[in-house]
Amino acid sequence: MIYRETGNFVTNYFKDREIFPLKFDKIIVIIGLLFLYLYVPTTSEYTLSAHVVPILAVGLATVGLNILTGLTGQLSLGTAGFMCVGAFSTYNLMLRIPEDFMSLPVALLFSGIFAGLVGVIFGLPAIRIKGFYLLVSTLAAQYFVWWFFNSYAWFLNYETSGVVAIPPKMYDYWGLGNLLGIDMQGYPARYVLALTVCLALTYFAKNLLRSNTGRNFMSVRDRDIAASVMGISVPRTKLLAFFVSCFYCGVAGGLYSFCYIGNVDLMIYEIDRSFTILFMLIIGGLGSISGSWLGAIFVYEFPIVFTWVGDTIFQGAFNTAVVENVSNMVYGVFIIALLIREPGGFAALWATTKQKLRMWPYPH
Amino acid sequence: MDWVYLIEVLVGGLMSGVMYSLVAIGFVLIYKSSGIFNFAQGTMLLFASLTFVKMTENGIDFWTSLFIAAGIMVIFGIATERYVIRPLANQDLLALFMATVGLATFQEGFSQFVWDSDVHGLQMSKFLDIGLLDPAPIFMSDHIPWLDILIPKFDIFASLVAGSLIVVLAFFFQKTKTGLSLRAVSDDHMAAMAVGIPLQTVWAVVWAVTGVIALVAGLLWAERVSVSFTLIEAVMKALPVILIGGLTSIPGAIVGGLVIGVGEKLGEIYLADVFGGQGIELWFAYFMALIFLIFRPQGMFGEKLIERV
Amino acid sequence: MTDILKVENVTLTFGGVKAITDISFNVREGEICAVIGPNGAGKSSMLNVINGVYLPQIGTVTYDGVERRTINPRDAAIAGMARTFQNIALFQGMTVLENIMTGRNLFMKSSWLEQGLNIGRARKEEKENRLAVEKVIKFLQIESIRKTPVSKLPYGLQKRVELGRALVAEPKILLLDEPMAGMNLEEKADMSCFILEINKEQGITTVMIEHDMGVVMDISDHVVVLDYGKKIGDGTPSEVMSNQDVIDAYLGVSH
Amino acid sequence: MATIPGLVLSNKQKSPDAVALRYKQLGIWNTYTWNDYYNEVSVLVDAYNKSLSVSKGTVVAVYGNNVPKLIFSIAAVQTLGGIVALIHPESTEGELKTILNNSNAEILIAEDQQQVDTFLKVESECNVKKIVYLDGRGMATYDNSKLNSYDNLVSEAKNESIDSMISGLSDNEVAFYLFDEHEDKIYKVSHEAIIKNSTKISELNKLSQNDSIVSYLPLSIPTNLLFTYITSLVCGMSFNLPESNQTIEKDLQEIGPSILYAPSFVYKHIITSISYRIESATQSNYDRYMNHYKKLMNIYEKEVSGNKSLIDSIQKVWVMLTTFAPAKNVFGLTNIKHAFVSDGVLSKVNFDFFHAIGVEIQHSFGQAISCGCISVQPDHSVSSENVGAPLSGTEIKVNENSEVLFKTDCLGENLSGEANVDNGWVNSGYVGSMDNSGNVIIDGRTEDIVTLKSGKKFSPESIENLVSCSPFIKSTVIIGENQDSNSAIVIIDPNSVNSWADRKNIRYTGYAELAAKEEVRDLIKDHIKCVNETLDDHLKVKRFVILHRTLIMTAGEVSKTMEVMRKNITTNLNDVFSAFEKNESKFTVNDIDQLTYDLKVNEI
Repeated sequence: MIYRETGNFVTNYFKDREIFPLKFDKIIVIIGLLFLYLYVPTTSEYTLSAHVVPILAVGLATVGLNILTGLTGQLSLGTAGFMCVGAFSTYNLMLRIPEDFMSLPVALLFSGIFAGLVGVIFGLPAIRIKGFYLLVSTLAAQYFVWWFFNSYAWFLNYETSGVVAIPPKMYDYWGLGNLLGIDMQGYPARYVLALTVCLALTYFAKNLLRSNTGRNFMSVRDRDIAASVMGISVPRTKLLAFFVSCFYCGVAGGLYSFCYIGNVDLMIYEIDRSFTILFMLIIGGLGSISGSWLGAIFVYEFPIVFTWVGDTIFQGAFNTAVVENVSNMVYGVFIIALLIREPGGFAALWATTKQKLRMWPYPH
Repeated sequence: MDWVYLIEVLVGGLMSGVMYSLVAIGFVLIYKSSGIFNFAQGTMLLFASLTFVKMTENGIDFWTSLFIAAGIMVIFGIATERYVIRPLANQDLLALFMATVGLATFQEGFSQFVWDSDVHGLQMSKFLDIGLLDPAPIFMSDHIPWLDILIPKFDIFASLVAGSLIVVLAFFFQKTKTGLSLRAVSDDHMAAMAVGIPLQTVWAVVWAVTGVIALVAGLLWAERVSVSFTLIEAVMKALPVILIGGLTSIPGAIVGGLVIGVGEKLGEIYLADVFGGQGIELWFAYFMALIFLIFRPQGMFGEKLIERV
Repeated sequence: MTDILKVENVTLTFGGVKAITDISFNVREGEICAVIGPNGAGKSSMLNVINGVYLPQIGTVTYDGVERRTINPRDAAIAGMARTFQNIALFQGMTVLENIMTGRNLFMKSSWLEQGLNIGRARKEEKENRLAVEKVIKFLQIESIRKTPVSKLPYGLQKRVELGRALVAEPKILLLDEPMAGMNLEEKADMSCFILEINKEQGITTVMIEHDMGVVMDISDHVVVLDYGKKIGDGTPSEVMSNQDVIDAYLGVSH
Repeated sequence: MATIPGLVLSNKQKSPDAVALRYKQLGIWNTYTWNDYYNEVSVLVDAYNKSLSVSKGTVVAVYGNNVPKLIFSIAAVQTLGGIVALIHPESTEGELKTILNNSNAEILIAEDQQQVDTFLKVESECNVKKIVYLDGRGMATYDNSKLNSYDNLVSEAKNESIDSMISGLSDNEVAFYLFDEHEDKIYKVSHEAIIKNSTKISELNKLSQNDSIVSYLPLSIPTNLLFTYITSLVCGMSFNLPESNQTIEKDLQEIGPSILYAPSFVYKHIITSISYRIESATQSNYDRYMNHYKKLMNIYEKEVSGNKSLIDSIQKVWVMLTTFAPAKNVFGLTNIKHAFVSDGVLSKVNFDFFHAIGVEIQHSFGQAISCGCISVQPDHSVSSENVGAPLSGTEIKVNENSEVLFKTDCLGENLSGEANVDNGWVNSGYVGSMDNSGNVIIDGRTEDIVTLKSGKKFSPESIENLVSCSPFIKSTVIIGENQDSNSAIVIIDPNSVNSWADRKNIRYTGYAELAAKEEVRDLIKDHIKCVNETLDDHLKVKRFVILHRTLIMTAGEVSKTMEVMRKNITTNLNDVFSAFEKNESKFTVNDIDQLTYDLKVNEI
């Protein structure tokens, strides 16, 4: 209804490849960016710490899983493991390399690369093993990584409690704190860092998706024999998908520890988290970057909203166990219902709505 | 080397392998008949045993509880086929897998929502008066005189149950009409439909049977580890088992279970030091499966795929 | 004219079942060679051996002067072989444009980092290869569906898109597995025209499996007849049609 | 006054970087500025001069769809003083031969293989010495010394200034030979005449350089030539060419032109398209749409009669915003300021609908001899019947036989020299009348007039128009000559009837079967009954047949602008006519495809 495509024509192939081809979309994007950068940091610390930052972290991991599972068709249950690698790498890079050479954004980048390399190692079997059989490799990654960091206390700086708090100085990178006169450990600063990283990596993923690499990923997913007949190296493509995907998970792990909870804790990278992220992916829609974000928002926010409803309407009738169980039931129902009605998840629902709006009032 | 100790370890491994196999059989049944990788197997265990335990806790006697729990699992299996699997019949296998992940999540929430999230103990010796299940702490190993080794009595009981379950299943598939239809379906869906086998009925039966197997497996697992959320992890343990076994083969599930069970135990004893830490059984099974699959991607008894193009 | 492809004494078995038995034939550069034969004659297997999808137990394939027993499908593609499949093997999750773009993947030299950042070489390549793809789209007259997901297309158009995906790779030799199967008369006529034009105007050698004898007789320069995995005829269309073995095979004389 | 190449030159001098031409090819809109346009033409001038020796008076036949190469060729040939004979790309061999021979064309510029093949069939009977083809696809093996590739010609040519050649042209030289398929005659049209005619239209409607127009019909249609090609040159506006016939709808939407020109059948097609799209909507959506449609038409009626209330205005804004503005967007009509209609008029319902949603439909009337236009409706016209008032410099009157005569300062000339001009007054070949405000009403062609047994005369086209206004009917042929009452051959529209049938769960396999369905017959019957209520007794349609196929352009059954060509239909479907004469209720047609079809006559 609001979409006005008349008069929107492309005169070269660059324009035809734009992510937001319509003027209307571009305006919305600019308004959205202004909102995210100027308004959101001024909201309460609670909003940032309980809603926005954690969604950014898990959403990024969902995008990562999407690259591997949604785009390349390689099923993975090791997401939390790769996040764990990212979180521990970031911490250790910050801890062990002199401040002059290391800063949080750089550490995040390198821990992404570490996680990516670990991903490649566990992705190697994918060259020979196909389909569900590959689950065993990603599960091995999940359990091995967890066990590894649990067994070697060096990585936690010999902290016996299994949790290590992140020292405030680690947040102060590039002297920005003094320069801008802000508290870099405060949530607004953490949020801006997380947001910038997420936007940059989302843009990167979107670019990959519409380039040769993305098409190679999808061709391996859709028909690997045809892909190899087209000259695509299937093993290389799969390993690249593992690397990129795990890079994202690694960075997401770093963000989760540093920007959200403020400590490095092994317990949050158990297999449940891999599943939560898988739910986000399925509900959001496989193969769609924006879907991953929608899925992350839904899965993360549902229990919070449900608790809130319980607190305000039913005078706190729902204890945590009820919230958790109901949430699980709702996720399950959503996953099944979406798979039956709209296998593309929220992203497909959104795309259909958009298409309907474009063709409105006609059905096609 | 202490041979007796080794044999004890091996036997112990075999016994826990049996436990894995019990979970794996349910997996294989469903995979074989419909190609669905049923991730909800673990939550079915939880749901079945929780249902049973809650009934016995409320004073219903053992056999009635067992019967009702089995009935509930059958209904649940049929409902799953009708409302989850059938509407997704033409989707690809990944989507079906995802659906079972959804089913698992739902079931996990549902069973704990309907019953509760507490940890329940289950002592079958309270109900069953079999010599093998003395009221004495059953994990205390018993001396088997002629071999001169110690084996927990419960493990023997579990093996017997598993063995009889397999015999019953074998009979079911070899002799009954439904069983035969199921074998036909697993060979070729299209051909089975063409000769008039009602695919959906067969699937419903399979899901119902799987539900009952889940009950049996659930009770035995619960006896060992208690009835709680941790039962779901049984499915994680069963994964390498069925993958080594080869997804489509019941003998594969059993052999795979034994291999993993024994391998894990041996690994824990002989390799833990190499890795400088305890608890390598957390991941050792997966590595075993992984290395195995690299050499034989279709698993031990799985069918080799010739991709037609 | 030289032989671009030489198949020599190829035997292929699947677990004891012989799909192809001792087959030899040559394909000359620039010709349209049709491989015909009843169902199960081993035609598709033959094509799969040529571009390395199946590995024959015995025999060699000499392509472009290089003799080898096995080849990896990817190396075959790099060496200039492109093909279509009997049961359309398009990438169902992608649009027509994206599908055909995958055919250009060997021309994309930029790294994934450049592509992810959408800078320099990656942007340029995307543009240049898009142009090549658009030319093929125009050639196959599928402009109106370029942004349609292939899964929504009717069968005949999917076949056309698949041909486009093979063609855009600028192959030296094109292997077509039943390009006209399941098409109506009009679609067949279009497809025949496309194949002829590809062959005559772009000079691409074409090996084609086809059932429709009318089409085969019309457009091919050379026909190889297979039956039960063995070669029973080889020659020009008219020679093959007068061959008694071929007539028997087609009229179903019992073996 | 200017010449056509002169317009190119002056546009280039005035605004060299403004967009002259856009052509969608290979997925993107390729843009030519006036500067590019001029350069293309000057290279071609050199090429055509050297290789084809086109010179003053050379007749060059241009045979094809609108593609830039063809557009540039027109200006290039005329720069050299040549005359361009335009030929429709779907022309049959016979028509091609007639035009080539009568115009004495020496050179043929053909678009692609299809046109070259058609020509080669009649080659031996024509005097064409050289052929230029624009797209060489599929012709690699052709061995004919007359054939030249456009690209080869151009690659050997130089880009030299053609300013002096252009200024040396005289504007009263012949620019085009236009073919009138109704009369089967060719008319000579000078630069001056056609440019002057176009200037009148653009001045009347205040068209400017900022407007844009999409041209998707061949320029051989005289009205199309005038309204799109010449007018874009006169105003310096952008002239947009779609990618292919299958992508017109999408391309139209992408460009979003401000001027639309089309023969009436195109508008009818849009209506049909709207109808079949909405037919496949969900019930609630369908009802809401229909409800809005009724409201809109209601408000429009009040608007016309001048008693629109404030509530109506608010309601209209709402209805437009939620339904019809998006609908216009879907069809690319959002930016339309003027929508010119030629070759027939829209029925009242459709005319009103377009006006109600803000698409200013303006009927026009013109032929090859009158350079495409003698009258056009002004903006905000409310009558669907007339075709507007005479343009300036034009007079129109109706003689005692109801025939429309006109006098214009932009007149073409019959190539064969036969004059049907009497004291400046030209017979248009149409019957009609003038209304009180001086607007012309066209009833139909003179030779089509039907005389019933009762002796009453009428023009069948007006009834055909009424019957065809249903979105389910593609066209209608009224038969009544020497009979008691009128009968109709109805051709259903496959698209809209298909989706209607899907909605009603009617099963069928093809067009012929669908056309024979009882339900479809009832649908048509109900519609004709409605139409009958508005007709005088003697004009009522009493019987009808639903034809088993659509009318075929290449068999000459419809004109290039989809008007019914009665003469050829009478020959091709003779069986239908005789069935009506003999009062049969069932009969068999031996059709031109050598097959037979059983049809039923339905009484009303």
